[in-house]
Amino acid sequence: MAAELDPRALRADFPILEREVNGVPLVYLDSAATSQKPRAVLDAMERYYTETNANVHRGVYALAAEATDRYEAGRFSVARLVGADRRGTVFTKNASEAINLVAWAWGIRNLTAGDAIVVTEMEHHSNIVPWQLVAQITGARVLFTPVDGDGRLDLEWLEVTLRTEPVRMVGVVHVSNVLGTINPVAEIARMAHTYGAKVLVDASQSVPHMPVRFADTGADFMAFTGHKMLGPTGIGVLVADPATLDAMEPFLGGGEMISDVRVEGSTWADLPYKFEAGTPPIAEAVGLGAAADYLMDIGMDAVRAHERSLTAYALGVLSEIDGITIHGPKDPDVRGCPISFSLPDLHPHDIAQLVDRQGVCVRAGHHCAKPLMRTLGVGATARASTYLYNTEQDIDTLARALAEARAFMAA
Amino acid sequence: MAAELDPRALRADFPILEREVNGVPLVYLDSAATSQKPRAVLDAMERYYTETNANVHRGVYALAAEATDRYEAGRFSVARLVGADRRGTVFTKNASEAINLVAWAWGIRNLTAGDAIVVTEMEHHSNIVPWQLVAQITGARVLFTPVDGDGRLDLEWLEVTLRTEPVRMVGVVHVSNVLGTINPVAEIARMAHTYGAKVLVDASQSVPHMPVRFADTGADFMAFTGHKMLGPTGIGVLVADPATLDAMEPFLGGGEMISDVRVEGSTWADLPYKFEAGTPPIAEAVGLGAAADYLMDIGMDAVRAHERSLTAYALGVLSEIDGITIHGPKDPDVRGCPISFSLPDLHPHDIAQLVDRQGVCVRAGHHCAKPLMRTLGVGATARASTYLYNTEQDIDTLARALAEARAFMAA
Amino acid sequence: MGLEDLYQQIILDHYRKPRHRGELAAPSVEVDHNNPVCGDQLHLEVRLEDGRIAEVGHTGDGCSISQASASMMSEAAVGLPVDDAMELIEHFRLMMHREAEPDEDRLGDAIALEGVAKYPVRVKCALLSWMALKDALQTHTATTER
Amino acid sequence: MGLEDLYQQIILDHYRKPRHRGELAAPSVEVDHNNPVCGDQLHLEVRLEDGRIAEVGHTGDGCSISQASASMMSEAAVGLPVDDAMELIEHFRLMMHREAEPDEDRLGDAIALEGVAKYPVRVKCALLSWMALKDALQTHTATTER
Ligand SMILES: Cc1ncc(COP(=O)(O)O)c(C=O)c1O
Ligand SMILES: Cc1ncc(COP(=O)(O)O)c(C=O)c1O
Repeated sequence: MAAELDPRALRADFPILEREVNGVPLVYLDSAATSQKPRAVLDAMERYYTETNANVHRGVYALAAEATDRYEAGRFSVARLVGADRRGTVFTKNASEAINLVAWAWGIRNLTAGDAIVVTEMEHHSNIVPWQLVAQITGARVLFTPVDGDGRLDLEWLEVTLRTEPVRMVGVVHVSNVLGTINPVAEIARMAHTYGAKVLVDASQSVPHMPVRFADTGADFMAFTGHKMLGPTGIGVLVADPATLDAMEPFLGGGEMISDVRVEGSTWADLPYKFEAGTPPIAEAVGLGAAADYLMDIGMDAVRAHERSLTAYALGVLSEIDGITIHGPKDPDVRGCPISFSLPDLHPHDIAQLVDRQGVCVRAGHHCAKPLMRTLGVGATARASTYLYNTEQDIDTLARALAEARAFMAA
Repeated sequence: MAAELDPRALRADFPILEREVNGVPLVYLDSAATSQKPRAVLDAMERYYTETNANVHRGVYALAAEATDRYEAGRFSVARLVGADRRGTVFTKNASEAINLVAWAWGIRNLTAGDAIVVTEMEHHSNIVPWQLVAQITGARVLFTPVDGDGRLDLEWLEVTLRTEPVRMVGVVHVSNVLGTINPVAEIARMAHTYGAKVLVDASQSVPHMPVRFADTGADFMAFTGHKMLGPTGIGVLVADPATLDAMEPFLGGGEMISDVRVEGSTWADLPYKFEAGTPPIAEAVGLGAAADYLMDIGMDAVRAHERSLTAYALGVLSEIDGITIHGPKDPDVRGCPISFSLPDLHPHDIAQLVDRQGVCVRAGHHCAKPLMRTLGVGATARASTYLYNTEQDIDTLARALAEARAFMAA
Repeated sequence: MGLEDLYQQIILDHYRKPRHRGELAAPSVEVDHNNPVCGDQLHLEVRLEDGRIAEVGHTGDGCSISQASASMMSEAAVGLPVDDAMELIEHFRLMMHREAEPDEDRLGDAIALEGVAKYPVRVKCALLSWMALKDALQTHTATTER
Repeated sequence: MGLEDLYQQIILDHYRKPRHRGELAAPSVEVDHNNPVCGDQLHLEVRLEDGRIAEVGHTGDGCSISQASASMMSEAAVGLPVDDAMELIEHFRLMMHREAEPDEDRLGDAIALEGVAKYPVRVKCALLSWMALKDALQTHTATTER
């Protein structure tokens, strides 16, 4: 049984939360866009730069060996957080690059004209556009699994499509960054595998917030991003079975990823290096490792329990607002913490601008999910999203700020 | 006339240089692999994370606007350092990704079977392997400009090849990371353009060390990397004329780089965002901007003058070592600061290991330039490389450590 | 910087009671513009008569700034010769990028949008209807000249 | 951790005066291995007789560790039945990854390479000749069985 998490105690670890905005304390409710960073993460990077900064791998001198150790320790922590093999844990620059890696390295060589790639209407652009680009080059088609009125995927459509179309890849988001929906990725993976399609799970919004074991997702590939899980910008992760990666040609070429380079052609380094071209995000891996350690210390069960209860509270508070539409599932058991909503009399941009006056940070826009916006029939939504440092008081402040925004615009 | 640079004063800005290794002070002579970072860079990133961390672009609230401002200010500084248009200054994860961007986005769509891509025998793997990968897919061929005994490119070969082969792209390193050779990139660009080929200059070893104006290189594309120019890991730069980039399809797909995403297809954001998919290296751009500012404050003329004189000193001291072979040009006016050398009785690995005992960090290996190693007829070299924080005393320590290493192995 | 700059009473007034909202009976030209970043949508219709803007009608969805701006733009544009309107659009654009001193005589109520320039993400909202008008005028010129 | 661990006298001795260096008159099998990371190159020849390693010869270029290791490996291997040699190779590999207690009786002088395990970048240098021997023995078995 996971220990309970005390957000008030944890807040002390996050220097930025002491900051004021417009003369009032910061109420950060945009962690789905990017999370704040604890001291432990900032310090790990600072120590790296001031104690052992050197280029990794192949350096003989002590400094380089230390740098390599810390870099690989970062990988080890990240792999442990999601139960992955370290050889199958590849560092990229963000989740988007991780998905592009698969789309280009696997897609360019394996897709042919007429093949189908299935994504969903609730995907983030990062799991749509790479496939469109590769489809354009290979002649493959991108199909979109519909989303129903409760913000759930139409699995029947998916089953029919898998049965009747030459589907080679299914890309699906684990937790929607707009609707909060937790998708049944293991079930989807089972379906896809039955029909010989590969599966890529975009875990950008799940890995930071709940226990995720790569094996349990059933996916062939899993992508997530450092900056949303208490880590730095400039680093993302692709997880896959080493055998899957071994069977693939590399994506980016350069230093580090080769075994030998000859005028006639080159051979590749062992995993995971084959997919890490050039100087990797070294300090960032150290920082992300510290973030993974921090999360494991707290326990992902405790993180999820806290956020489930905070989401339940937020759904309760927000649903009492007159005329509000909350998009996505209403049951906190089947959703993560992003909560998107619309008000009839306030455009999302005005919401975000006006609550900012109370120090409240929420996001307004399409959240990089324009196809979903069209399905929802809106141009944009406002979105509040929490993390382990948020409290019920933050939700109350949001509700109060929304009421004031309304009054201001109506005055 | 540039003010002179005082390395002893500058050293105080670099916390790691106070460190000891094996009980002796650190003598860092591996800046060609990665540079150390001044306080100003570390502090800029720390401030970013503790004051304004938020995802950039499109955030309405004040924190997001501040984050965007600092990110774009970083771009502005970097663009100013090399005289580039900010719309043509694209942030990538490293120099390797910048080159891959061109190889994939431009190459996949513009190269056809039989086309030739010319690189040089002294290229870093990062300017070879991406072309080999894209050649493999498109049926193009990669040709290598030979390097002569003095470490200079055979421009006659290049001229003949341009005249007789369907060359579409010439990739050339500005300053060799092994030989130190400063290549006549403007002349090469003129030749290539005469025959309708595009030119990519790998400026990873020049931009950190000497004044480089993008327009003066004559190149269509220029790549360099943050961590070698006092900046953080996790960021690199591609510079090009905006018109050149406008004519290209994007490379990585995802958030930030779109204008609209529809089920039927997508349209792209304005430059430079079209080529920056996903959450960019935000803190890294802030850090790199601070590095560019730091370099501009000192003045790149002063940096070059210091390193030219230090290189002259080092060439003098090292050439007195019995039996040493120094690879590359001997004239400090036509070379940058990486100095590769071989000793008849000490393998490079043993050199690096043994001088480390004196706190001296030099690199041993192929320096990601295996084709060049074959041309030089060696398996590996030892390489000492300096930067603005190095002094003549550091060179003396290296010479002493080499003598002791020799004595140790001979004892 | 206070939000009152951004949300001046006059802006809120145009937002709540948009002028020239609706469709025209006989538009000379119509265009659809949207701001893909925030989802604002605008349908703009213009009737031209003797080289002047005789009527403007706008419909669509958007935030207070984009809606108010469309209303103010319509007020400022009606009655202007096409050339003057094009100049005014450029003047407004420069004001939004803080590259011109605003001229109240020409801008009318739209001068109140000056404060938006301090909020870069909102500048596109304010510009939407003005860029749509520019497009409409250019489209019309191009079609009639052909 | 002192460098003396890495550069023990016995290692330097094998480096300076490598045993079994050279080519064989009548090798049963020969292989070329190199360490692409550092450029070490090794040509290894083995003569087998009655299922035993009768003779070993090595030539090539490399750092002190890889050269000394080839010399020590040759000493340890000569005279061993193929199966025992394969076991010894695995034992050496485990020692280099700190997964086995070294057995001096079997390793001979090669036990001095234990200290290399502390220098991960150098482990490949030490392993080069042993992996070459493994490859040679396997190649020979595969060819003769066919
Ligand atoms: C000449 C040259 N080009 C390219 C690179 C690659 O830079 P990065 O590893 O940051 O991609 C390097 C450094 O390793 C280099 O020295
Ligand atoms: C669901 C989802 N997928 C992918 C991404 C892309 O992550 P990044 O921008 O770090 O590449 C995000 C965040 O923006 C996201 O929410």
